[in-house]
Amino acid sequence: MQGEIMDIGLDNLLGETARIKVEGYRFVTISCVEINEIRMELLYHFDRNFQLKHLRLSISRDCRAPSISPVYFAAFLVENEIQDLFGIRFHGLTVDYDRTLYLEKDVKTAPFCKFAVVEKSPVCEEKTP
Amino acid sequence: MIRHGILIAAALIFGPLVGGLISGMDRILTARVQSRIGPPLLQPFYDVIKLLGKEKVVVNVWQAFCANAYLTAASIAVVLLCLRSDLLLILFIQAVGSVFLVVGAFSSTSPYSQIGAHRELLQMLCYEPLLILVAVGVYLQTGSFRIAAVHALHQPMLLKLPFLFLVLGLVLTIKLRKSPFDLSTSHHAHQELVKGLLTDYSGPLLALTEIAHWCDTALLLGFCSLFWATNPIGALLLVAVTYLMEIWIDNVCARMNWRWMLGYGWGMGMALSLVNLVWLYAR
Amino acid sequence: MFTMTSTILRNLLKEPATRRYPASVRPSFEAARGEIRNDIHVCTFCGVCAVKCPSQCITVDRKAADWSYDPSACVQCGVCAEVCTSGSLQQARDYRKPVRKKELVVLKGATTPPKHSDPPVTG
Amino acid sequence: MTRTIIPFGPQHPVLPEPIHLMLTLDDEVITEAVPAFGFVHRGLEKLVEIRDFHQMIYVVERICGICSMLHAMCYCQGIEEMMGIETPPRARFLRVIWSELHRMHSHLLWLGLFADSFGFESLFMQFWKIREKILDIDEATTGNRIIVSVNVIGGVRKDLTLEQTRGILSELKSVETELKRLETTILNDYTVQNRTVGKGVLTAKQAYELGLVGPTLRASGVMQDARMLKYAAFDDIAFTPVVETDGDCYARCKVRFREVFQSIDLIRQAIGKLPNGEIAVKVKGRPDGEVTSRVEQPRGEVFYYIRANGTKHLERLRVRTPTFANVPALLTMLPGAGLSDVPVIVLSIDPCISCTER
Repeated sequence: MQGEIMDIGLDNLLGETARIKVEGYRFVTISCVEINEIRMELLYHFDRNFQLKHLRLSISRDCRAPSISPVYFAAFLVENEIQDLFGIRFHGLTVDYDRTLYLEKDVKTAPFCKFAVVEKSPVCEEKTP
Repeated sequence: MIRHGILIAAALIFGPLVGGLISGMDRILTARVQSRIGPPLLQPFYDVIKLLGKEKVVVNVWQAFCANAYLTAASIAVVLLCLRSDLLLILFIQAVGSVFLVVGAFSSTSPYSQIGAHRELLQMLCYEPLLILVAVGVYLQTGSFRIAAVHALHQPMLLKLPFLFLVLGLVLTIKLRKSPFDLSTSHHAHQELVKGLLTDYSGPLLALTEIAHWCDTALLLGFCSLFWATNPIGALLLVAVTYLMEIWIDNVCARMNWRWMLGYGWGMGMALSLVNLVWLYAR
Repeated sequence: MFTMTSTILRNLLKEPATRRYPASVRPSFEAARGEIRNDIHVCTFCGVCAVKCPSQCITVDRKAADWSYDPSACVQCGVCAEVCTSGSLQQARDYRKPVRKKELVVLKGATTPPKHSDPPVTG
Repeated sequence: MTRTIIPFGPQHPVLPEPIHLMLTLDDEVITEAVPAFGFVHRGLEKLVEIRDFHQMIYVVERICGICSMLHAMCYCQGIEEMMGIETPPRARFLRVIWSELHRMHSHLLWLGLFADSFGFESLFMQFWKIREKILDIDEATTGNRIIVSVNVIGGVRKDLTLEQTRGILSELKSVETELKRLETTILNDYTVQNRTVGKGVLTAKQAYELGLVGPTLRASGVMQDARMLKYAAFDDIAFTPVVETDGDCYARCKVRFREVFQSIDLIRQAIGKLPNGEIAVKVKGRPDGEVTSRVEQPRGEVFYYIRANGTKHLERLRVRTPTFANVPALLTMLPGAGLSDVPVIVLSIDPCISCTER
């Protein structure tokens, strides 16, 4: 994959993102990949003059991730999308659709997950996996 | 008396008929200048017949009443024009009809309808004073507000009131809801307000407003024809040229906003009328 | 202002760009991707088309010599005709005519070797 | 008038596609705008689980009806990079030709819709009339008008004959003349300028920080165009991005209008340098690993993240379409604008909602 990849944890995600913003990177998007029944992977993509930089965050399915939308406003849309499709909850979202961006209000499942997951309330918060 | 009866009946039938046919021709010509074939000539009538056949959904009683009142006022205005009655009376009755249309839109709760009604009021505010000024010009020329006096002239009014005729053209553009003035509602719904003023009228009630609109068109074009009242062919030509200009304006302008309309309409309209009136008075 | 005038006058004098569609139809381009037709007498029921089809609108039953195709699910990509081993699948130039009901095109081939004297049946 | 709340869309005649905007108005001035989506979400990314990586080309093409060719191209380039496939030069040039034809018809479509958004119906018809010529070229050369399905992994499926390239060049000439005729109207007409100049202004800093892409970003004075990555045959073709500095709806219109001419130029260059040879190479094996791929679509940069695991089904396909990146701009531009400017501003980012929701 083009560009450098950095593995990060829940605790230094916001710090890294802020640093990347200061360096003049543009927010591209976040990709969510389902690894197995427990782990999910969030890939944050940034770009500066066509040089990509990726942050790789491994996260447990029932964890809440901090939202980077206070740093990059544009991230609110994709974070809401991940909330809807993969069921990972974000906290601190600037605009929170509460899983209604694509879904109806009463949907509890995450349609993009291969392993059928019904939404539960998150058990851990900002804990390094 | 019988003659009057026939005239009234003719006005009631031919007013909307002529308006509808003009609307059909308008649609064909507009299509042609846009490189399209366009609908058949009778399409407006097909549309209205279809609307009349639809289920009647009344948003509230007021609105139903208003649609009927609008049609009534518009027809009365056409009848009075055919009877060669008082110009001011005709204009006021026409204005009353438009007010009913606005009130009907205000009586519904849809925001599109509300904003459309608001804009329509602003449009009326813009064109009504201008219409009165044109009537004043006619009075200065003929010495009377009666249309019969216009017909008694030996020379076409256009020669003496050229600028006021332009003002009438401006009013016509607003009344016909042509670009750049299709603010409150437009013939197609590609507008920020969708159908604006007419959003909540539907089915047979919408058909009534459409027929009333044809009456309004016939009335205003009849008013235009007065400017060449000495010769029927001249009158016809004048109306045809005026309408062609309307189609032209419609197709070379973008839609503007109401601030621009007030500024431009008033500024331009008032200036042209005053120039003409002062000129008439000075002679 | 009024910069559009010359254009609209030109349009008025020229023929309209639109057609009265059902009455006048433009002939299809040579390369146009239209309806999928199967010459069932040539078809060997190998099933490659069914495997490659991205919208999975073709089903082939080898034993019963059945070839069925769902035109309303077809995306007209032409992959099936491209991969057809026997050359029985062809993509016609013309589009399929509109229909009132969705229906499957089911073609039944002979289980015996193809007879070339028969007129080809297309679907 | 007092505070009004207008539900703008999802089915609004001005909007080509369903997006819902909850507008709070204070006497025809917008104070707040909240967009809502989810009316055309199809979950196409999820289809990787049941369609193999060859079939996915036809799926990603259908993400968007207007930039379909570029979706497929981006996807194929990603897989080719992952599998280490070198595409033949002729295929790369052909990709440029078809992708620029796509940009042209997309921009012409947009120019028409944009004219319609400020009520200039006859101009709208003109642009769409010209667009029809491009669609005819597409149909004559590839077989389909919009979803051309020419890309395969390893190259392209269709070739251009000498006669066809001549046909394209002569059609482009007439398109160019007809467009030149409309230039004064779309760029210099008083009524058009009145509706577009100074509306929805975004500064270069704002636009960059919001992560905008494509003409929306370039109209604000940031020179960024994914074609500068020199994918396909862009390393052999002279290319400078079109940039405007005003950042308003007029500048966006100008960028797109000039890009149509730029595309004509790029197609001419590509046809002039079109090398002979194969149009596709055979693909063996299966993709493995992860890759990102970027292509400049008419609406801006599209970003693909592909992860594969050596089977015929990909593990994950993630698509970030340009409109998805441009939507946040609406939240910045709409507050403070008048109601009559809403269609103009919303269309100025060239929203493609099918793309956004996939």
